[in-house]
Amino acid sequence: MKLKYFAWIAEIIDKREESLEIPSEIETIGQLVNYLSSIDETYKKAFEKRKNIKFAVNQVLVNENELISKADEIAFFPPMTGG
Amino acid sequence: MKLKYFAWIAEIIDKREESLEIPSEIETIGQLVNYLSSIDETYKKAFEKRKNIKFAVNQVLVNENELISKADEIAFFPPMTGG
Amino acid sequence: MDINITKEDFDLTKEIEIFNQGSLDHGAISIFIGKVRPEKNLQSMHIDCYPEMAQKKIKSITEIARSKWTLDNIRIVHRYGSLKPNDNIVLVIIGSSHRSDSMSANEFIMDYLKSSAPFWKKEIYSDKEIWIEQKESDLRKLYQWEKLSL
Amino acid sequence: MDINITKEDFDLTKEIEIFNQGSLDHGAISIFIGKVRPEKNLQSMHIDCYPEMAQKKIKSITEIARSKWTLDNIRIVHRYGSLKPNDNIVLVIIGSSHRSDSMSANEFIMDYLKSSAPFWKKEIYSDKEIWIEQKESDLRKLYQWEKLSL
Repeated sequence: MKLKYFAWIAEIIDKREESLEIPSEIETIGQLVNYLSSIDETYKKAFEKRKNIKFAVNQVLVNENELISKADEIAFFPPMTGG
Repeated sequence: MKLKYFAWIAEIIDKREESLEIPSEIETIGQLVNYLSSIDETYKKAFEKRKNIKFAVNQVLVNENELISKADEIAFFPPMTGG
Repeated sequence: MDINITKEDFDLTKEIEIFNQGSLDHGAISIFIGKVRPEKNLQSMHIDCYPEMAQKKIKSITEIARSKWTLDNIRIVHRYGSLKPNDNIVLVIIGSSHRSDSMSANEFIMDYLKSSAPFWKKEIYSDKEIWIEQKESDLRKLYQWEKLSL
Repeated sequence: MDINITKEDFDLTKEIEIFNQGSLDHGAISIFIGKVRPEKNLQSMHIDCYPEMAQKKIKSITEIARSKWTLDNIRIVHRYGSLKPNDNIVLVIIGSSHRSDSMSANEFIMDYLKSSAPFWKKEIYSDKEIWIEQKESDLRKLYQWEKLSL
């Protein structure tokens, strides 16, 4: 699964993207966040303020209950502040 | 008194401006319009649709009851359509 | 602030340059350009103007805009005379620290330019000439702004 | 319609030229330029971006705008990377036959660009770096638009 991080989330995780093997029982974004937080303190720290994090699957904004699969590109980022 | 005409009013009167001696009993714009209409058919025709005519005294929009004096510049024009 | 009532065409690049000389302290710039719409069979558009009054009136419109919003510099060009389809008619450039201020002020100024500044448009076709009449919908926009200020 | 997500600066004159190639049939053009506001002691602004998503999202914003107003062509440039005070960030050019359509659509697109397109701004001072937080007032603008469409 391809994971992408932006803004301060990328700074904490210290990566902009990575490919990870995710256990097949992880079916939603929310479960993915919990899983990542459980395997490493860095993810835990990055995802701590869960309310301040938005998710996109294949470049489309989704909520925590969105189903995900191996081929997806999952992105994690704070609320947008462009323009 | 300096008189100025714009748009179709200028076309009907066939002048863009003129200086006229106005009898001293003419005190308001409304009286001026009546006076002009009485001395010449052209003015009468130009001022026929009174509701469609706006007035300015010294470049400031006014209504028919505005007092006028010899030194004033009086302008007659239809509703504005710029921009 | 700079108001230019002119027969000459304007060049956006030059106008922006002049505008930027006035100040660079704006995070937001809104620009509006009004042109002669290429209506079917339209040969030209004649714009009559009362320049001295236009200058005063546009100045007063911009002063009202400044009292409503936080604005940096403002540059306005309005042409008159004989124009062709697609020719520029009007340019309004407004700088502000805030995008919504610059955009709202631009809309406000254009609405008032259209119905309260002394310009009159005549459309010239091969077989007829038509003085454009003031639109009810344009006047309604002014009422809306006046309602907002109460 | 043309959306350009880029690190490069844009030149308004060239952008307008490209824009005009798309169509000349508009009587009204509204332009908005957003720049890095020169805050006190601000050294630079870093804009992070998710380009593939930005492209999709901005496309969908412009499609919604087209469903709400009668618009001709639209050109949008949004920069990312490291910018200095007064540098250009964003450009939105909208042509329409009607000024209020081009102006409202410009405001709509800017409001959505600001709070729903994947860009993130960080202000860099000599002694600190601050990721800008989404403003309640910016979100309220989106709610206003959504209320209007109901």
